[in-house]
Amino acid sequence: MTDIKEFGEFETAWCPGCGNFSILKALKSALSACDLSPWQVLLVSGIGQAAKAPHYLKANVFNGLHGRSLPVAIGAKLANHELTVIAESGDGCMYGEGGNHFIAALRRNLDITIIVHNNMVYGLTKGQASPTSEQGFVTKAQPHGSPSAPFNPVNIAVTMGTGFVARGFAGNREHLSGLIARAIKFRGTALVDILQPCVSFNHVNTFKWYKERCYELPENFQSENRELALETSLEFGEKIPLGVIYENRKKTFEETFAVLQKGPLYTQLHEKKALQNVIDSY
Amino acid sequence: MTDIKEFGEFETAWCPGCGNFSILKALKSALSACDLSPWQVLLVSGIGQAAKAPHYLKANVFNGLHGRSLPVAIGAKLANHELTVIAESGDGCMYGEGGNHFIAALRRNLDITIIVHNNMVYGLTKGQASPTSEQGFVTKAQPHGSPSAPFNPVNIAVTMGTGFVARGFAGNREHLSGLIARAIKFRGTALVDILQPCVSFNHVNTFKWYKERCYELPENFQSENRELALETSLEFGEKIPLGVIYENRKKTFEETFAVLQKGPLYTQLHEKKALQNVIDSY
Amino acid sequence: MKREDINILIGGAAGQGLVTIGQLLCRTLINSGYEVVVTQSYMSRIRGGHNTFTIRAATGKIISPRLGIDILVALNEETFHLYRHKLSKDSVMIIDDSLEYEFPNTIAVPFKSLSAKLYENTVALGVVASLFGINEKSILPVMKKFLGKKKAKYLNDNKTAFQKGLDHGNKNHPGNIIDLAPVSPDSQKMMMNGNEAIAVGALAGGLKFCSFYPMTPATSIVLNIIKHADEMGCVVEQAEDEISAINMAIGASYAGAPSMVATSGGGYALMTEGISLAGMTETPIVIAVAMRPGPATGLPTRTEQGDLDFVIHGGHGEFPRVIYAPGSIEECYELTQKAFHIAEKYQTPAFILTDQYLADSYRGVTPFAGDSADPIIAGNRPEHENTPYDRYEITENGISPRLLPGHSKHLVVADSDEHTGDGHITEDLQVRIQMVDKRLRKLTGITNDLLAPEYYGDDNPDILLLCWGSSKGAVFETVRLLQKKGIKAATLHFSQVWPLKPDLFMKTLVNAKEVFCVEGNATSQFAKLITRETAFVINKNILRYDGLPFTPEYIVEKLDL
Amino acid sequence: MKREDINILIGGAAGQGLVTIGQLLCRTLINSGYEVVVTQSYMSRIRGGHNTFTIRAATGKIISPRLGIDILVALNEETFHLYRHKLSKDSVMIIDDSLEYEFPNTIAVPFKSLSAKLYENTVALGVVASLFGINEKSILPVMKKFLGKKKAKYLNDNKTAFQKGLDHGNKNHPGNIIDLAPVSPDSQKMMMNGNEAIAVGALAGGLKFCSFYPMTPATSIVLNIIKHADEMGCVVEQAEDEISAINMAIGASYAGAPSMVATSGGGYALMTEGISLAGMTETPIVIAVAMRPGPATGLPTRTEQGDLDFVIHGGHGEFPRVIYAPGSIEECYELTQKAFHIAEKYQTPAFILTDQYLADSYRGVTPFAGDSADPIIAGNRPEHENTPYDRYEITENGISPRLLPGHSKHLVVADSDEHTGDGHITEDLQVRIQMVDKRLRKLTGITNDLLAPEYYGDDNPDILLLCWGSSKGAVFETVRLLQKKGIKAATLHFSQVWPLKPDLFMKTLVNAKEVFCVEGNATSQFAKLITRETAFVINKNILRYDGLPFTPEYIVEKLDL
Ligand SMILES: Cc1ncc(C[n+]2csc(CCOP(=O)(O)OP(=O)(O)O)c2C)c(N)n1
Ligand SMILES: Cc1ncc(C[n+]2csc(CCOP(=O)(O)OP(=O)(O)O)c2C)c(N)n1
Ligand code: SF4
Ligand code: SF4
Ligand SMILES: [Mg+2]
Ligand SMILES: [Mg+2]
Repeated sequence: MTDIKEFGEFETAWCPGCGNFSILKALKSALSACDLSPWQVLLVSGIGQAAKAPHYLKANVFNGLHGRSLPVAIGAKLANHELTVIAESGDGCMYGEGGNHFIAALRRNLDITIIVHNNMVYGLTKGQASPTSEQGFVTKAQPHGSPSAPFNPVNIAVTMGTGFVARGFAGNREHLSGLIARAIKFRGTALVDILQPCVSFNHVNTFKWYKERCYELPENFQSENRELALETSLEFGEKIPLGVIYENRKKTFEETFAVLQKGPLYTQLHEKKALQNVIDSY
Repeated sequence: MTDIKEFGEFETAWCPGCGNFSILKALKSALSACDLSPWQVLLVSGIGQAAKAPHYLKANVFNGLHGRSLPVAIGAKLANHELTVIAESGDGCMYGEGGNHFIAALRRNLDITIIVHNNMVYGLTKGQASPTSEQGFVTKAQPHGSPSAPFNPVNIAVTMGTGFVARGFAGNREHLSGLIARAIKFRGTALVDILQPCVSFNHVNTFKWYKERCYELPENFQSENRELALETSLEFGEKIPLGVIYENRKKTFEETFAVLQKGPLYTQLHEKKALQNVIDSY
Repeated sequence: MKREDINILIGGAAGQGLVTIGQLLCRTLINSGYEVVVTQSYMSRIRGGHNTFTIRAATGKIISPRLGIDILVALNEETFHLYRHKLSKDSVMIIDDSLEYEFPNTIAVPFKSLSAKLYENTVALGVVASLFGINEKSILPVMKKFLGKKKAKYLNDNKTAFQKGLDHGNKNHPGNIIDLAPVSPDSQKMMMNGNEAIAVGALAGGLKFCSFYPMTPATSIVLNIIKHADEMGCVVEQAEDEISAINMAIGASYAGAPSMVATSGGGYALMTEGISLAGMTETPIVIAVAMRPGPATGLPTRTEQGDLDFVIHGGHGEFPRVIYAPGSIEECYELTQKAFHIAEKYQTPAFILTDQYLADSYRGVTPFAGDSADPIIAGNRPEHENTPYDRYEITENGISPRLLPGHSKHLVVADSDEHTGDGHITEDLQVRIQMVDKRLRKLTGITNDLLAPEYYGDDNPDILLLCWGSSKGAVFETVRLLQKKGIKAATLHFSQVWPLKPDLFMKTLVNAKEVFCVEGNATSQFAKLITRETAFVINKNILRYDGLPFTPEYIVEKLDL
Repeated sequence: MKREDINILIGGAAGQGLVTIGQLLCRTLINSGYEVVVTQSYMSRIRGGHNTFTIRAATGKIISPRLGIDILVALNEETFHLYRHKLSKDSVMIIDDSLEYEFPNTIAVPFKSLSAKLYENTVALGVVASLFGINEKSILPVMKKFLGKKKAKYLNDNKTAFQKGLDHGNKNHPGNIIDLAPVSPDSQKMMMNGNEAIAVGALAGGLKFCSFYPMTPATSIVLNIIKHADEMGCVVEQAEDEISAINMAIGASYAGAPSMVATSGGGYALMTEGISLAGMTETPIVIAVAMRPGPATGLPTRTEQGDLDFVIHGGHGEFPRVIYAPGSIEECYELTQKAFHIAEKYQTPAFILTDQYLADSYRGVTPFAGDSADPIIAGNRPEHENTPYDRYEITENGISPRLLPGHSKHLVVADSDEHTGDGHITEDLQVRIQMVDKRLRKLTGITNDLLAPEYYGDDNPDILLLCWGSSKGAVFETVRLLQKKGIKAATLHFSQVWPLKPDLFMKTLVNAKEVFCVEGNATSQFAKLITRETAFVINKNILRYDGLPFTPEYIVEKLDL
């Protein structure tokens, strides 16, 4: 276990009372619980309030474009699979603009962790509906309520047979930290969707709203049971389950790439003889 | 029932023996069965072999960009919901480049029909793996086999509670035609994923391969039963079910937009008084 | 001494309500008959940080922000520290009474004791009001308009807070030093910023469909359309990404709804493939691009004119486009309206190129005449067409008859591939040449229809300042400043930046002794564009790329005369 | 009469195997010591339609395709109808014996009786071979190389078919009329097309990661990398779309793998936001753009040079980039390699701008020296950096020390927002200015490192032909044609089209009597770029935009001398 202080303390640009603070804390303690030091970790984010998180702890950071954290994370992981790679962003970033990458990432099963601060709203752009907003959620951009059915990322991830699928709640920080630690340790793509109150723009799905609904799955929840996981992943209403909902260890993408067995790509300068062979094959 | 001859006969740019021919025929007879005339129909496609289909029958046509048939179809439907709008394209176009639009379209539930010629390969670009290619599928671009788990569109669509979800097979043309007709008549977003042999680039999932596995769901299959639908949608291997797997009639997107109750948008020129009111509100 | 031109800077953290009181004050000043120009500067966050809302108010015509602070309203301590040294001896400072200050003209306000935290901003407003002799009577209707939709208690509490501030201000007035000279009240004027004017211009042009993905500083265009969508018969849809937004809009336009998208640089980047599609399928479409400093995410809430080259050249392949760059609120309205007409007439993309500064800059504006605005009618009349109908008939002016699908029995076929007259895919290379030529022939008409740049200032000037888009105001006022110094000066402002027609301005360039180009980027994009189109070289560039708009003072300093 | 330069056009439907026999013939001709230039023209379909594979073979140096058909190989009837009237009296036509013809030099081949349908192409190859005295001995090793990986039966059946064709040809030889003059055999040469050379150049440059989404005519770059990926220690990943491709490559490059993407116009459009990200985060990245005619899907399998402007200006905001436009197979190799070095040195995007014609144009090429190619080493040495390490340290040349994440205890922070030296997000507007300046200062070094355009021809020419990229060969040969006509002619070819350094070529422009710009687009993009950068006006443009490459004959005709 590394000292959590290694990850530092920084001023943030978040609103007081925002759920992001405890997610950040939970992430730091998860990293320390995983015995990781800042230099071993790469945090990749997109753009949004959640996406600023990597600036608020010590680590290698790539804070890229809105919606594009996953491709960057995947490229980096393939280039150097010794890095602990975490893609972290908001619901709009991951499931909206980045929806296609999300689906594709789950299909790939690289050993990366996906952390989504899911506040069911676009925070940074001041409160439009996000893919996870409830149907009928009223905003300035959706005065008649969000017209589309919400996207249930946990359900989709389980359906697609993702390696590791968990739901956390910013209000249950210790529990959340445990989930993140397990996700990081899991070998394969791990999703942690985190319910996060946004005090500025989501006055429906508030801390209280979540608190009343969320319950922690029991320790002995059979997360390898796909049917149970599917059923549990659909539960989102009066009751909202928290915990590791699904685990499915299978070969990772990296494990199938022979080239990667030889170490990070930057260590593998090609031999000139190999190049000459290539040239001579034409 | 309109005369199928109204939809004409055209030369195609497809390979002899391709599954696209019978899909085209099935679509024409479905349109005629729905009593539609060419001018009432708008076919929107992307780019690929499948996406050429709209050029081979008479209809209004918008053959747009690779991956972008759905947004165009949605825009057109919102502008003129009196049109019968069908988005038609290949698996790469719809589920690959267009994956984000596919997911978003299912969430929206407009009254459009999505027809996917699913040959489990990129045809027009000469045989790379597509999102529906089986894991391990060997191509020139994937010499060690496609590394990702395949995307099961029928399963995802049912999971997301899509209005109408069906699977057809190019080899069962009459049956397929019936599915397309039902999809067109269905009020809400309807997906028809069609298994299509590609004689040039898919030598694994051949006509014979499909024929051996596909079976038609019984007439009395309870397509309103979501659990049954979920289970059935997961079946894709030794046995592959064909038919309407799920039906879920709910309010369409158009039905919730008050403005659209007044007819197609081009008929609704604004009143100058309304404009002046807007101006005066500043 | 009565002043004729004052600058009021309200500073504080996001969430302190500085925009609210800025708007209230601004509207009240407009009602009183003053000219105003607002500059908003804010950080990319929802709470905290440091934002400003600056109102320049004057008795005569002003069209630009300027340097200097006459009244500083510090809603928090940071604002006090940031600006206390920027005050002149005649300035007034309004701060919390817990702060230590040496500045004489200070109104120290016991915010905490006067009001709850939520209403401190309104207390401050009351204090400012006291300086102008604005009283409850003039502010009340404004408060009602802006806050009336909220709970009644909120409005009442605000009234009380305002009164407390007013009283405190009146009691602690530091003298008559900042009084604005009186003008005759004119409550007819609208208070409108650039993005609101684009929204209303779009509606006036006949907008029926708008798809978008939120992106600062373009989002407020769409929010303003949404506000009026029901009454104006408009459909607005939030898309899953910008690619979807542009393709939806193209689909809607194809099917007969005059359509628009609004975005900023990064979103525009994602739309470029779609813009090429509109070019190929000859689908009318209006694209508003509100610029902010790049590359990538850059400074997402600040201003810049850095995407000109990209907007001119974005999209693969070659096709005509039209780009307007409004320089005022009125131009935002008029040019957006015009963009719809031009897009429809030439069946090609038309752009409104604006930026964060203009987007957020409130001004007092004479109300537009709603009935002189004709909405476009999409498409041609089907009964005039032969069967089979050729969507892409080769014509002399390059414009083919555009019918709407489902409007008649004619089939309307559009294709992103090269196509024959009937819209169907072709690989006939002779047809290819004809179609390229046809599409590009539209440029002749477009060039005939283009807007001449606006000239202002002395004939045969010693200094000619070229500018485009939002920097118009600052440059026009610079000319006045220079003239006051006895320098023969003029400006040429381009509110259409593409295409260019050298005939319309070559003489002007040649007649000036020295030509400068003033633009908000680091690589002199417009100056180079002028060279590209005319071979006239402009080496003297006045550039700004720190995220803030031009002011006359900034330009004069850089001119280094 | 022995010929020194002949043009062989093989035409047929997609799926008839014309590329296969084209490659076999081409390789055999190269082995025999001839120079070859291949032009491939094909439709956007897998079977049917009409495609051609044209081999120009010569005894001396050639670098361009040319007009005219000396040998027509018609694999189907359509080819016969399309080209029978384009033959000259000395041409030879090889057709099916069921067709009616009047042309004297015809070899009518009873394809159906000689072979199964699958091998008709090889029969045709045998017939062609007979014309050059190519025998089984010279073709067999070539067949093995190209077809050896397929089933043994397939190779054997091909051999038989070849022999049948050869025999038939020998028996029905129309005379000695098309014989190529003999040259000394040289089997050392590679047969390589532009895309293969880009792939090998990338590997030579140190490529370690390539992500892509298939798009003609760029896909074959990636397929060639994949072919060698295992032996070269490369990871290649097909992305879900082009946006993912560019962002993956940026992620990989950030983490230390020299990275590349390859696409065409539409895919490039989708990548422009990512390119801006690379500019902002100063991540080295190589982007190959293989052009085809637009807008939108256009003519997806043909050639054009229509995306120059878009590639120069694509991406929002301002940042340096480098664009190479190779004019030969050798340049494809060398410049791609160089692109990796320049991208790494200046930590910014570098482009290879090619097109379908060059992509598919096989030539005989002297093998590259693998050991003179040094792969780049990504990033700086961590031990030289202080703690805390500043990824974006302000430096005089604009280049900051680039470390790799996880390579040392130094933390590497990259941000798409404007950032301070340590890489973290900032809204400090003074830092903004410093960072813009720092990024743009890299242009000084880039300009010093740039490639001078290549001059060929007479001094002080009457006619100077400017060109860039793939049209090099046609323009160089045009100069020779003009010189033969007694005209003083020269050309200036730009293999780097951005940035430009006028010092390197202004004299040349000024010294020519008349300057023409030859380019494959409709709007004279390069000519206008020259004006933009130099104020030198080029009004005489020789353009082509029908999807086909330039030939010397086309240029001479348009020169209209
Ligand atoms: C291409 C692009 N489109 C749009 C934006 C504007 N944008 C910034 S953040 C954001 C939404 C953020 O929502 P979410 O990801 O849920 O994060 P949150 O702020 O709620 O934490 C948007 C739309 C952008 N930066 N880039
Ligand atoms: C933006 C963009 N990327 C890539 C392409 C190239 N492309 C054309 S068709 C195609 C794949 C087609 O596969 P699919 O949709 O499955 O259709 P099929 O040909 O198999 O019917 C691709 C990648 C393109 N036209 N545009
Ligand atoms: S806007 Fe919402 S999500 Fe963003 S920091 Fe504020 S409370 Fe948190
Ligand atoms: S490539 Fe495949 S999908 Fe395309 S036309 Fe040929 S057989 Fe059909
Ligand atoms: Mg969010
Ligand atoms: Mg396919």
